Amino acid sequence: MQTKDINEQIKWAQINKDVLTSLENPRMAYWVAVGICVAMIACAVVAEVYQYQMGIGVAALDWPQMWGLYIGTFIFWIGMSHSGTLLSAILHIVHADWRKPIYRFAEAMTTFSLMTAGLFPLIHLGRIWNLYWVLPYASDRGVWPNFRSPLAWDCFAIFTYLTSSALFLYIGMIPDLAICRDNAKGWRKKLYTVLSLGWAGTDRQWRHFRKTYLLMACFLIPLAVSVHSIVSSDFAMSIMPGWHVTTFPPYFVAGALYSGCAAIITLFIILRYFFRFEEYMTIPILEKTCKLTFVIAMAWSYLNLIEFSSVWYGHNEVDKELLLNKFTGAYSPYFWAMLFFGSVLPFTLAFEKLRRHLPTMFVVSLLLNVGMWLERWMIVSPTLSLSYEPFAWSVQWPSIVQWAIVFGSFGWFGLLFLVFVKVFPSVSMYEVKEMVYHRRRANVESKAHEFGRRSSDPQAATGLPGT
Amino acid sequence: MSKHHIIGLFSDFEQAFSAIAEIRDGKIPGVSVDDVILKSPIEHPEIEEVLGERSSHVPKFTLMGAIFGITFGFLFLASAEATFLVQPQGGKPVIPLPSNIVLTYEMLILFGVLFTLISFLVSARMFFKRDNLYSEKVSLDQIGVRLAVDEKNAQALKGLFQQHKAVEIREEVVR
Amino acid sequence: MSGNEINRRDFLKLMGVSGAGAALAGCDMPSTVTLEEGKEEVIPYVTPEEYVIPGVGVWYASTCRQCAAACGTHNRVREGRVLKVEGNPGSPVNHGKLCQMGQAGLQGHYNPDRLTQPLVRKNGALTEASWDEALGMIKQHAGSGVNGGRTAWVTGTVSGHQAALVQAHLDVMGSAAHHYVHEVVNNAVGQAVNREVLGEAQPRYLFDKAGVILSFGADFLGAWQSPVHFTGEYAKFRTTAQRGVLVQVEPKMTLTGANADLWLAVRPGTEGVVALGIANVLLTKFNRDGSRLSADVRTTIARYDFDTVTRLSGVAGDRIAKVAGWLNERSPSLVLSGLSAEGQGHGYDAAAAAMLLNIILGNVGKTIVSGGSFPFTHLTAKAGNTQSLTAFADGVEKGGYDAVFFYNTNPVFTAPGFMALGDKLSKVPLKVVFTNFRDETAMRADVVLPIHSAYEEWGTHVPAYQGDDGFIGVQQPVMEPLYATTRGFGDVVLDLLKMRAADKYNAFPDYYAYLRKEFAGLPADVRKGAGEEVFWQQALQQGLVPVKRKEGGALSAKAVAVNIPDYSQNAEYPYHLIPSPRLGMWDGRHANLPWLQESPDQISKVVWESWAEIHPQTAQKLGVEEGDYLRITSDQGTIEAKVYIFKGIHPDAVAVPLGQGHEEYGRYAKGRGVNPLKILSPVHDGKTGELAMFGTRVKVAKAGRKETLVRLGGSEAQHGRKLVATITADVFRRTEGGGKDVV
Amino acid sequence: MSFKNILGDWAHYRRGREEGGFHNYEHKWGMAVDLNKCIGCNACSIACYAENNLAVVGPERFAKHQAMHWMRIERYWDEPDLEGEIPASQYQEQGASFLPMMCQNCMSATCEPVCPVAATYHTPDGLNAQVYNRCIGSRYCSNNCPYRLRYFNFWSYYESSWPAPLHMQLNPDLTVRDKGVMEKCTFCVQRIRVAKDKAKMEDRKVIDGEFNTACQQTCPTGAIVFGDLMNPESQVSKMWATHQVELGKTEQTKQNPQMRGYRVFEDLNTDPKVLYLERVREV
Repeated sequence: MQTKDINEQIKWAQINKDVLTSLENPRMAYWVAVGICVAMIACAVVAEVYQYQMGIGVAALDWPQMWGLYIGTFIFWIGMSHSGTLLSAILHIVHADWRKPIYRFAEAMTTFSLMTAGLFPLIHLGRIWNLYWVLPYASDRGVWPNFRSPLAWDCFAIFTYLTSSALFLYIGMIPDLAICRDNAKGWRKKLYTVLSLGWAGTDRQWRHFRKTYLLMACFLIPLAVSVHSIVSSDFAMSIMPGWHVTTFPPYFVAGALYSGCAAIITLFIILRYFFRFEEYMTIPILEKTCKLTFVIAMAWSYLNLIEFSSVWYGHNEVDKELLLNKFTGAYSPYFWAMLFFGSVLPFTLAFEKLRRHLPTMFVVSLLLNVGMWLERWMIVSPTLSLSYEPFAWSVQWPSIVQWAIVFGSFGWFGLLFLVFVKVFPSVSMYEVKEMVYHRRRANVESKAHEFGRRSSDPQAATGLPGT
Repeated sequence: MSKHHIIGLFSDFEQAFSAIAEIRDGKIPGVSVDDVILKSPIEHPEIEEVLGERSSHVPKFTLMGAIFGITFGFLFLASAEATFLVQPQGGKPVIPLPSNIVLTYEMLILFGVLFTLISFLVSARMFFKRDNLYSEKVSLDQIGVRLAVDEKNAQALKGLFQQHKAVEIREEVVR
Repeated sequence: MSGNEINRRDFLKLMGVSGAGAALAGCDMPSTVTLEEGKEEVIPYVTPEEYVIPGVGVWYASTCRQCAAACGTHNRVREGRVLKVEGNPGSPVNHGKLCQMGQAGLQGHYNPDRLTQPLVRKNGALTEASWDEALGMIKQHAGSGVNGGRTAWVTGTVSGHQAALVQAHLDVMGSAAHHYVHEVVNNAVGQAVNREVLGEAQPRYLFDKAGVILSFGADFLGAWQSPVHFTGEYAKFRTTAQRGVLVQVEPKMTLTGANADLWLAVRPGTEGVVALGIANVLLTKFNRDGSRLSADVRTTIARYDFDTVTRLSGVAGDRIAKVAGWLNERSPSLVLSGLSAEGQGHGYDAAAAAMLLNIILGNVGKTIVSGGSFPFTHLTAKAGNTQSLTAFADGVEKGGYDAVFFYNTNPVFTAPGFMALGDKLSKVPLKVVFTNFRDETAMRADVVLPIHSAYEEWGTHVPAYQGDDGFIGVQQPVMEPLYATTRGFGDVVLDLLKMRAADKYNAFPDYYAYLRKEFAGLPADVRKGAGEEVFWQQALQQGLVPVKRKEGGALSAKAVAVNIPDYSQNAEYPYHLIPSPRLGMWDGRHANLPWLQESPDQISKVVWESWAEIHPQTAQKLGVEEGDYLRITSDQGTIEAKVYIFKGIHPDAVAVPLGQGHEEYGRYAKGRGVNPLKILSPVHDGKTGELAMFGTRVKVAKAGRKETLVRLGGSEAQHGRKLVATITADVFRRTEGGGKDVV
Repeated sequence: MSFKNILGDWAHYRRGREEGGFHNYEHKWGMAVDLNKCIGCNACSIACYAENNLAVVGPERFAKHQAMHWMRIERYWDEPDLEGEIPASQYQEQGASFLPMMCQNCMSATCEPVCPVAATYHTPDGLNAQVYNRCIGSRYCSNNCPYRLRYFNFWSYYESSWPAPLHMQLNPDLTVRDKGVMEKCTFCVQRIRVAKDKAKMEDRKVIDGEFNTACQQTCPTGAIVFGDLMNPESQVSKMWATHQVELGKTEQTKQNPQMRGYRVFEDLNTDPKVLYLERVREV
């Protein structure tokens, strides 16, 4: 049974080779996947054009159910994006080096899910063609966005987050791009030459690189937290029962990390399987991710309980009513499903046997995300359907148009990701090298300690794997 | 008077370090350890041991960026709100601090990140053309030690490199 | 003299043309009007009229034609279009207020389905024709040959000079007696009782004097006689120092019932029983003076003790006692009877029973006073009912008519199914319909004459229930006719008259001239000494001519014998069908007005369709829930409607509102819902012979289909929120006693 | 953004901070609805359709709750338990509870701060204005309105709702809203506008009762009263005074708690400007 995160004896050249081959000549399965994604996007595009022509009515949104799946899915994708930040930034700062083989695609996920999330506020607008009015540009009429509105905050936050995480991803990739450059031919050569910004691996570059990467990581963590807090304030800032909840920011952040980690597990398994990354995306690393996910799942469940109990012991009858309705009313199947997927299912992650069984983990991770998606929907819709004004109560289910667009968003995300894994190394080569290097060094030192030898003793330090 | 640019590629870090160590001890006249340019496939802090402390200005820029973000952010929002005469109605202040703090915070991070990036690109000498002595091996698994010496010292340096089991030595003469 | 008038008319003409353009410019629809398309003239004024400022509305007084109540209106005209109708504060009927029907009248005027060309039947099919052709056709049939009572007019409630002209036409056709006035929503039986008991068909009710109003199915806030007027009276009644108490006794909750302090559900047809029960309590428990009642009446009353009443009507004894108590202590009171009580085989007796209470409680003369008599009898409203339609149908059956003229009514739709009026009409060689729309009757006519809408033509109206003072309501064209090819009703009738009595009527070029002459002919005390022109202008400005009513003497109060048959179960048809009229659709005449279609029913909040109201118990028994289709079968036929379940109806009753189920009548009405009138059984009131609208027994069953009932509103309970808070009347009397805030 | 403006508004800003808000209103248009008189007949609602160019959406869309009635009459079946009440029965013995609901034009409206483009804001008239041209249809305002009194144009209605010549009835004083725009009761702002202009031309204040809203005008029982709450002489402020209800409170302190006045959801601190007078029932 594999216990080490990674095999230190692996040759560096091997690392380069393995990863670089993952960029080349895509197999049939890849093109099929691309095809599927494009088809899904097509559905969404058709639906959106139709909605644009006819008006929001085609989405079967109504009075008072004004937001529905669009905003729910928006939160879902925003949440998804937090995983990358967690894995690369937080774990980087705490020197958890097992992140190294897997953080790259996690960061890519961050960027792409943000690019997906950003679409939904646009799609759900009644007059999308006036979208730019939300941007703070100086107009000669002296009209500005309403900076009091959480929606305006959203657009600041998302813009910042998208920029920063994209840069973070890119900066971290430069040395690998240099490797690609040195091994690529044709258009790829040109592309990588430009992208690697003339990286030569000099000590100066490495020095500044280290600082920059660290600083960015430091920025990204509070940013990620603030972004989802702001998204949560779309609801927490309102006065609606079930929305006006103080615990929403942490609740949202927890949920975000949760769905993000689950998504990482999914992609982890997919990549490991298709790109034969067994050497790098090893079971122990998966286990660590699973444990992390489990912890977050528990935190999320806890915050759920907090919310329920604060409603229960609070004095707002309307809130209580709404909560009871979630438990028993029209939405209850989905609500219970959410609780099951979110709080019960993660216990599979607690068992080593299951954790190490990839198919199980694959299914589980998918279901966890289904649960998290339901959570977002259960935050948005019940409050809209049943709030203060009983005469306005109505439960309306989303129309095919809404579903199509939500469905398509997964295609869009998938397509971006597929393109990414074929153009950019989805495993960070230089960091895996570091990992290998440092781990072996550590071993050597411990050995040396045993034999009371100098660590730099040629015999002890048996050169580099390359030779 | 021509300069000889010499790079030695080592497959063993220890060797490379000891070579540098000897340079530092002045085995080669006319060059100091500060002239040494090390090229390596991975980033490793141990290098400080032999190369000696080399500072980075990136954090300063970051700080500047953050401060700029805060000031610009708040002023921008405040002035925008002050000129947006619709907003004060409904018994609300012209410039609402809570929401501005939230937005300023985002601005802080945005500009912090941007400044950091710029300072990195500048101080890490990115966009520079790689010299002819650059070897793909460096991005793979070898470590390069590069020095520019006078003609008379070139041989000594090569000797040093060989003595330390350099895998390959390249030389370029600049007139 | 008329120069001024002509001036006004052609300014209307100018504006009428320009109005369209301005309108479209106004409502930002560039897609539908552009100069390139040249659809409309967008330049507003060729030569601006004095006193007309673009963008500023001009108000013209007129009279509402949406129901027989003849409310006074002020019509806002801007750039030649009438935009908004509001009540005329000077009108004794509505005091400046309007109901939703009055507000929605405009949509009849601007309706996309307006009939614009005369139609004549050529080899079976109605085809567009010119006016000359149409009138020619009438001339050849009804012009000369016809005589001796072979002509008939079937109209809705018609009054004023139109009534006079119609009568004149009948006279010249020698068919004086053949004017049949048909109204589904009528008060015929009640008036018969009034005539018998009080000696006056239409007394005045003084709501504000009453401490209690006990209403047996009289929906005076909704579909009764004069909705807006009685609603205003109700407001007074509720805000007086004593703050009146309203008790409603009926099988299905009407709008009035929904506002009652105590709403009592009775088994359909047993309102009279409850009345007698209350009378019994009053006489025995409270020793009210029954001396004015004949012995046999008192014995009848004595039969109705609590148990009997409860057994028959299903109304609990304590409720009877409570109501009796209120009536006793809050004297004087007012007891009314309405459709659901009177529309029975023994409707007359039920109404009489209600009237007994008025006598016992001594309300006659206090809250029920003489309405006086209107001096100009030829202008008074001819009260409509269904009985007259029956008579007409019989006449047609016997082939008694060569020519029939329909105006302001749609009997083919409103006639009960068993009458088969539509088919019978085929026996009439010439059927002329004056209408604005292709309604059911028009589609069976031989000649259809498109008349002006209510906002385009002249007219005068005298409401049946006049409120505080008598008056002649003036109706004037407030805008240029939308279509050059429609004509005023009066103008056409004058033409008809000229066919027969040219010498007499050639003097009048048009109806306007006729009216001018008639007004000039009004006695000086009405004109208050004003000169002809001045008086006319005053009339136009005020929208009415005040007319002193001749004081009627004190009302008699002779109790009539009441004989209410015991309630009998019907094994085959256990339920009662209640074809409930409602404010809005009324009898169905407003089904083509989208606003009213979309305006939720006050009780069930359903829109755009028919529904069947049943009690939760019934629903349980039938195993249906909201939205399930209910199959309702009488001996005359079957209808199906979605179920609405609420506690405002007696378990033995199933109520289907009137108004829907049109087969013609334009895009908004056609093919929507069902018409309960079509399955009414031929039950008639024993005494008056009026159709017993509520006397039909039906059997109901779950049809199996189910759709969402299109209804406004989610939860129908307040869930503890303070949305509508309620306090007791005692508190109200203490705090505000006497309506400080009366508007 | 001129620097002058910033300095200029700084004074406002300071003042706002000191007085806890921006206060120099010209009017505060408000309403009072007497539920003792309201019979739920819908006349006000239709008057509103006629005055404000409201779209008729048709049964299918009505079923999807997409109707545009700015003035809706709510009808509740639950009966209050008043002391000394006769034992409950299987019937709806106390009738229905009708509640005319129009935009409450809250003084601290929850819809205003959440609009990302400030398409809804508070006018110096104390009105809660909706700027159709500015609206981008994020629908946040509706979601944050506890009364659910904002209606969204889910479709383009003008072809379907006003087939010629019905469009000739449209009131030129205000627009027809296109798809993607939020709309709501405006207290007939076009009438207010006219009245104010007239007053200005005649160099006087607006007289109470010189104009009225469409719903108030037509209400057959006169249950609706509209006017300026800043004018102590106006009928509406008198009613507010009589029933001891004041603006700016989340809980009214009445000398006589039996006075009927109350505001719906006033405990949410929306500070609505519509006063309701409790329904009255004999027991």
